[in-house]
Amino acid sequence: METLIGLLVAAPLLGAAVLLCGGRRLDRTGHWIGTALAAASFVLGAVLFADMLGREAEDRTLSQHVFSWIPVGGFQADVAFRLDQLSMTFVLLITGVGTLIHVYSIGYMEHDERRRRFFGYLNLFLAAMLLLVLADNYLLLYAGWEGVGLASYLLIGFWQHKPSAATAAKKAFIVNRVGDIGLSIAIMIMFTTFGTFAFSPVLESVGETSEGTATAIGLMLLLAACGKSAQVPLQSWLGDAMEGPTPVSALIHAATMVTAGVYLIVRSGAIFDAAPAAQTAVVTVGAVTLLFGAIVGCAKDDIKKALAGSTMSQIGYMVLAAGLGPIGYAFAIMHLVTHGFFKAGLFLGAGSVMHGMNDEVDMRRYGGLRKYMPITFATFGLGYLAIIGFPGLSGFFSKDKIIEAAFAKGGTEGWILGGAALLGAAITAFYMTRVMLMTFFGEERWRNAPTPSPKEPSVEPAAETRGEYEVPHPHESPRSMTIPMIVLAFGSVFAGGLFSWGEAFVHWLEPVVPFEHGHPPVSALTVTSATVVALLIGVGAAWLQYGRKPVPAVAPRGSLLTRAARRDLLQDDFNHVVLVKPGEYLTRGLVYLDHKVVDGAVNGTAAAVGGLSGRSRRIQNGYARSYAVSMFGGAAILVAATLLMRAV
Amino acid sequence: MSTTTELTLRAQEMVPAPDIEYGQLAPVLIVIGAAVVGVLFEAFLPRRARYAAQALLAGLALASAFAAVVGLAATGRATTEAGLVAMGALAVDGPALFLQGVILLVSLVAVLTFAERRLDPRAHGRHVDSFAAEGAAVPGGEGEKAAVRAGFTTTEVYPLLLFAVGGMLVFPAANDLLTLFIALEVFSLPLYVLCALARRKRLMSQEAALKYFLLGAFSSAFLLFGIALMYGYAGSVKYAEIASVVADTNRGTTEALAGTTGNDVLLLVGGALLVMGLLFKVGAVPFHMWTPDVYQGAPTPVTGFMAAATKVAAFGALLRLLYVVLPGLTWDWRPVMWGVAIVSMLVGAVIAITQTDVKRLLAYSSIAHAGFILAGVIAATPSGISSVLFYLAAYSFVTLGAFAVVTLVRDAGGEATHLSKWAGLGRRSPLVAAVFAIFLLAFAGIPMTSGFAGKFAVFKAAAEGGAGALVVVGVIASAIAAFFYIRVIVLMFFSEPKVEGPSVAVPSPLTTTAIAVGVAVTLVLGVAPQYFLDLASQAGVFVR
Amino acid sequence: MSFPLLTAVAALPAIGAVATAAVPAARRTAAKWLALAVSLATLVLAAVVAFRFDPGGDRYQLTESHAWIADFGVRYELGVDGIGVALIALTALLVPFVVLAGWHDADPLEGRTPDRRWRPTQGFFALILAVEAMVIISFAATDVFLFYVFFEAMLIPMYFLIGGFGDRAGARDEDEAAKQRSYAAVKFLLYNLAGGLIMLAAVIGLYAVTADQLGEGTFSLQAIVEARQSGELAMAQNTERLLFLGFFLAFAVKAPLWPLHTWLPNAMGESTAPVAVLITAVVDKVGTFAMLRFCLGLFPEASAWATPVVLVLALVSIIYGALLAIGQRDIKRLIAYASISHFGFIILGIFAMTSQGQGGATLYMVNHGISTAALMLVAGFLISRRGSRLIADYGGVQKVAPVLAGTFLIGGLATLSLPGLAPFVSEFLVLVGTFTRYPAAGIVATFGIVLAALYVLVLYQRTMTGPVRPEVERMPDLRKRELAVVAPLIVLLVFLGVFPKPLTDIVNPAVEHTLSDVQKTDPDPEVEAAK
Amino acid sequence: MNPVNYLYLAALLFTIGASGVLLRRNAIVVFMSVELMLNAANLALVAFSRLHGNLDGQIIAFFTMVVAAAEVVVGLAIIVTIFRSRHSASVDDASLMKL
Repeated sequence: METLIGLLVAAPLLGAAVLLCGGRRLDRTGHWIGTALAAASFVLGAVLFADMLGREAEDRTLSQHVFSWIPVGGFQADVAFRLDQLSMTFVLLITGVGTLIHVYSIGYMEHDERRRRFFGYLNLFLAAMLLLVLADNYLLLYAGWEGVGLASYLLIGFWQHKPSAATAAKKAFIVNRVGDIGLSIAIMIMFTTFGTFAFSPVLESVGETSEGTATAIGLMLLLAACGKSAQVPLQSWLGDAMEGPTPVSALIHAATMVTAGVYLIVRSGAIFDAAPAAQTAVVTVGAVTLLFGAIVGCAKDDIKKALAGSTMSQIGYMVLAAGLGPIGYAFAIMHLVTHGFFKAGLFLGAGSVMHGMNDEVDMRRYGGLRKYMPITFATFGLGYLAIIGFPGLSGFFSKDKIIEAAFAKGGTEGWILGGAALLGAAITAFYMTRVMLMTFFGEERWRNAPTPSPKEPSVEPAAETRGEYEVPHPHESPRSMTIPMIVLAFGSVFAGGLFSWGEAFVHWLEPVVPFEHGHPPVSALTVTSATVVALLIGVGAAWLQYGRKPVPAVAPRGSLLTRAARRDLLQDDFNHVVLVKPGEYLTRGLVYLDHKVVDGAVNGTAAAVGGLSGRSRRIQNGYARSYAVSMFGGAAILVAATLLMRAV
Repeated sequence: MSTTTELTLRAQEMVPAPDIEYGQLAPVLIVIGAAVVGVLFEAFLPRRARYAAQALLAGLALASAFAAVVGLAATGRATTEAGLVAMGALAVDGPALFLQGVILLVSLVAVLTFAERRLDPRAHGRHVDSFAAEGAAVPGGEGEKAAVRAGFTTTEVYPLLLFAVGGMLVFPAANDLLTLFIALEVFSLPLYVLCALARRKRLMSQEAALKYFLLGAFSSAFLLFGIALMYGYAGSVKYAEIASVVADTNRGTTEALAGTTGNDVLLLVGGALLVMGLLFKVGAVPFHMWTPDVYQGAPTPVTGFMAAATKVAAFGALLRLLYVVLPGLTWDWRPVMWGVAIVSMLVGAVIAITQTDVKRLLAYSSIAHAGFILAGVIAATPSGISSVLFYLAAYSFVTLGAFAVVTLVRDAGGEATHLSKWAGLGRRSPLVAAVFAIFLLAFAGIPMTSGFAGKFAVFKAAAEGGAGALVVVGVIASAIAAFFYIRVIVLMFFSEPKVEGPSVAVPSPLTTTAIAVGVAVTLVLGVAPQYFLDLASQAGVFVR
Repeated sequence: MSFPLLTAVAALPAIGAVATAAVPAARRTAAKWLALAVSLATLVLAAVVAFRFDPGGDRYQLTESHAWIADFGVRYELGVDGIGVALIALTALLVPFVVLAGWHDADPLEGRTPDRRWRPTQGFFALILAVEAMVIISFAATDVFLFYVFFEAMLIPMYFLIGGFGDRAGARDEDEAAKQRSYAAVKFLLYNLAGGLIMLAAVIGLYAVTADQLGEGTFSLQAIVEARQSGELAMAQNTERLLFLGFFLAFAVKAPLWPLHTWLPNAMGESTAPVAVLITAVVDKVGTFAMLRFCLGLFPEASAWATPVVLVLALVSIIYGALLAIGQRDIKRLIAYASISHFGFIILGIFAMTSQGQGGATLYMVNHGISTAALMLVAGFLISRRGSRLIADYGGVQKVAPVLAGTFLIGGLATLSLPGLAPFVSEFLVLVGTFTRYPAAGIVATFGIVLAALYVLVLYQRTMTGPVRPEVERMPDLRKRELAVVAPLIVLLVFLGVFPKPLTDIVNPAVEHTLSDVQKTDPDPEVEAAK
Repeated sequence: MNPVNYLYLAALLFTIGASGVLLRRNAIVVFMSVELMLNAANLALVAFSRLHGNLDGQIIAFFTMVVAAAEVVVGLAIIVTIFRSRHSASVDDASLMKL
């Protein structure tokens, strides 16, 4: 059974290798190969899952040592896998959603001449992501961590001919690298402290080290998580990452990769438990991000960017939960899984809309689409209900538990966190309703040619602004696209209930993820009611603004906050002013310095010797008598020096 | 009858015939004898036959003298049987024989370049060599044209060369101050004349001769005055006796000695002036100023010979003087020599950077090299002696080879010595450029060349002798010097050839052989120097 | 007496060089094939060396020892430890690719009648082989003098390679290009020569010290190390430090370490891509190798004394090199500055004095060789197509030449140490090894990986992505010969990234020996974790 | 007899000779000054010879004279040639080669 774990990673990896090295001859079959291998991986996962269910709860961890990777002295890095309930959850999510999105992409990317490569990258992503969650030590996890980063880079920049896509891809990779510093340093501290960086020994002996060390590791891990999961302050890349094809946004930037940070924190729970300060940092990051993402989500007119803001915000919930300790870990993962379903579904829905709308992404150019795309509307709607936490649907169960746990944190902290989470729930309801209304309801704004925004002219005028506007013909997407959406919609509806049935999910995870019941200062029912109220307020507010009155096809100027939120709350401007510009000046300055000072010193020395030479050769003036003077003087000096030596 | 025999007998009693070890003096005698024969050739042989006869004579004489040196060394004269000959005037010991051997080989190769007659275009249907048709004729005047038309050649250069070689052979072996002085003059005077005999650029050649002569005479006056003071101090001109007086062993044996030896000023000033005379010949700063001008003006084969052989002879004499006569004064001369070595290395290297003429460049290079060799001299240890011997052997062949290559690069005005004309030589004549590059790299002291082995040897000796700082200065000077050697290589290989650039003359086997010997010695001494190092270290003991 | 394997590995390319140079002017292609064959044969011999080497055996194996210059205490002593084996293998491995990549670099320019005697093609390949021979000897030498000789001598063929066979991309103005080229060559030579001469002073000093204390001067590394350990040889503190500095300076120039680095961008920028690879991937490794073998082995105490300063310089190199790489406008100079950053890592690892640091540094030398070769050679192919080295002259190449772009990206990813590719293994080892002893240094160095991402991805973005520029529209994709150069390198990068164990197994014992030379052991972990 | 006086005289002559070399332009005069320096040395040699009571110094003096004669031969030859080509015996005029 253990050997299957390796195969789990190997199958998509093989797919990536074959597709990327295979060349043009695989253009016709490539997407099938890719999908088949993803599905194979899912089947393997399912087999392993069945096997795992067949064993005792305490006996469910499988491990496989494949080979010794980097053995140098005390540094022993192995390629070894560990499949326990936590990683199993991820394996199923990744391969399941992954396979669905492969299927979806067959239709979505049908007309792209580089579809084979796209599937290669997708397979590469699956392999890396599986490596990340299956690794039994931090270094191998790091390999997977960077591997998904690479896949993300390749996929965001898949349409490389678009400068914006290439820039977004680069930005994603680099911001992630900043986070990776954290993971590297965390591993280094672990190795220095424990002499190892495998999960079990580190997590088991973390209590023996000082709190300071644990805090340092925890903070570094948090930094890593911030990068990968787009948490403040490393969140800026996620919005831009929407430049990638929509299936990518669904799989990588919604369902799986971006949640890796949550996985990391939950996996390293023992470290955070030993470091309260780090935990505080985690919850702070989570709370800030959930609000940040939500606010950004409210202001975006680009459907994918609105969803990206939402993703950021929802992961904020997860991080918040993960920072709460044993009262939150399981819920973080639970929300992660349900979010995987509904957010993937939402993105696929968005992709479907775009597919039918000539790749238009501006929601102000949508409206009234429910008639034209019923399946998309239905699945998207279910996803919408799930994400806002409509009672009974997946999101309700998982999000409500997190809000409860936040209150259960206790003290002022608990109130602040709980309040933030509640506020977030309200805003979530607002912006998701806004998306829903703008896309599927209201007038059909796409029928008229757009008036170009006077304020922010786009860099490249699109076809429509050049006066050749072609009215789109919204239509439902092919079955290869709708089926995955339907499947995901099922997940969005039922997963939450299923997991919460007798706390099934919590108990499933309990052997690896410690669990405690939180005790909120008010009753659970109160919290739930408050959540529902918040939800209603949000929906209502959105309806007031976008449902009752027509949506302007051109964005109004908006309030200061709206304008800031449109610019991602000025995060890029901040980075630009604080990092990019000074960095440019520094680089330019250093280039100058290198040329003028470092190199200049060398060239200067050479020039000085040359100058000395040019001047001293003039002594050789061609007159024999002056040569004689030199000799005479030399003789005098020689004599004088000799005498002087004796005198001294 | 009876009176004559009686007279003879009495004369024999009164004037004891000196013991002359002709066998051990053979190398010198052969060379000087051949020189005299050469003069007779000039007098009696028809003009047409002179060139061949003189060249052959010189070659044979040098070869057999070298054989004699080898023979002497083989019979242990360099080591166990070393001793003084000719009433103590000359030493036959390791350093002397080693240096004589080097001088003879260098001269032999130099004769090849002297005899080269294919480089210049033919004049009136006859091959011509590098020397003026008639040295006394006014440059460009009627007399000269007539001489050229008549096919005159200055075959006197061969006897002159032989006389110079004779002097050089004696110079490092001289074991008293008189012999030293005479040897100096014997090899200097022919060189002055040789310098004046260039076929092309005669004004420069004559100027070189004038400068060399005046400054040479000036320096020998200093040397002579130094000899006088030294003699005044020690009451003798024999090295061994001076050394023992300096070392206090027989101070005050006579009243006069007691008077003079009390006055160290005589000794110190005399010693300084003596050393100065020798430093002039080796071209050390500040007595170096003649070198660039003379090297540039003299006919290139003469420059090559002079640069190589004079340096060997002069350093030989300097070594003997410092190690045999003045060991008691080591503490006095060492600091002074430190200074001379340092300024020689630095001045030579620095000024060379901006030179534009190949011959002047090599002249400054030779000044820097004099500094390097002085570093070995200063070591004042047996390994110092042997390292200097080795360096001299290595350096002289590189120099000779380099100047031989210079003779090949020509344009309408003769040798194209201006560096700008060497641009792109590597494209036109890769082989010649590569050979010259090897010589330059050897000068620069790049490993695998004799220059490196030599430099390593002297620096090692200096370091062991406690002159670590000198090594550091030497290294810095080497780095500076590397710059201009490299510059020439850049010019040859990486610059585009000029359209009107010079051409490389195809030499006869004579020059080819000379260059080939230079390359061979450079590489062999660079890669497998052990045999020669052994030779030098066996030879590194002076007889006293 | 066994077969002198090490001599053979070095002699083969040397003989090959002479033979290649002797090929007549008209038979250019024959010279190329000859050079390729010789380099491949050398690779085979190097592989034999690697297989004959027993990691569990003596420290130095396949030793040869012959009298050479007794007067200087010099012997012809060869022997390899794991580090030497790894680097000899790297050298032998890269040269065939260099030859293949430079196949047309020394062809006579079109439209110019080739001179009968001027044989640049023959010369080019002969010089490459000569460099290979000298580098291999340097890696195998256990006699300081022998090492020094080849350390210096290899400058000459390198010099001709840089100055004589410039990048044709800059040939818009032939005169200007030639001037730049010869400036670069002279700078390379003078810098290295100056370093080497300072080392010469130290080499002589070493002789003087050994002669003084052991009675007889020696340059044998093993003899000196043994004498030190037995207490027979006790250098005075100041002497040791001065000698160390003499050696270190030469190696730091070669490596190159900030602020002695400025020759590298010129040299790499002006030379052809294969020669640039030869410089940075092969020749420069001699510098870092020598730090490990000679600086630490001969002067352990001085090494410890200098460690803080060296570490700081290494860190400056890492960050400074990366920042300057970001600021470059010329592809090859960018790669050069990236290399400076990487050499900073190598030196950092060496002077961290931990088994991870030094093991990592050794792997780094190998991996950096392969990754830079991949990146630089592809960059060379790119440049040769467009005839410009300026990043700004490219754009959208990915669309027209996807394979070229893909391989370029992989080379770039290796340069930024992506896990799964070989450089990650070494870089992480260096970081960890440094961190365990010097946490602050480890953290600072870690920032290098962000900057690496920046310069690699910016380069990739500007050249390969975006709209297709009209100038690159007709750019052909990689040709078969070019693919044959790049593909094996990429395979190696992946293989060594996933399974570096064969290499670490060879290197580890050697690193342990080196650490015992400097009498250092790895710091113990604070908590003995439950295994 | 006080030999020191002769020595002073010799030194004086030597210095005068040297000054002549340094100060005079005419090659012949320069050369004569060199001869004066040689003779100064001769004087010192003879004086010391007398002092030490051996003949070495006097012998050297004879040799010096011969050498000086030889130098005259070579020197005058060179000077005359150069005079014929340049119509000037000034040392300073012969300065083609410099720097």
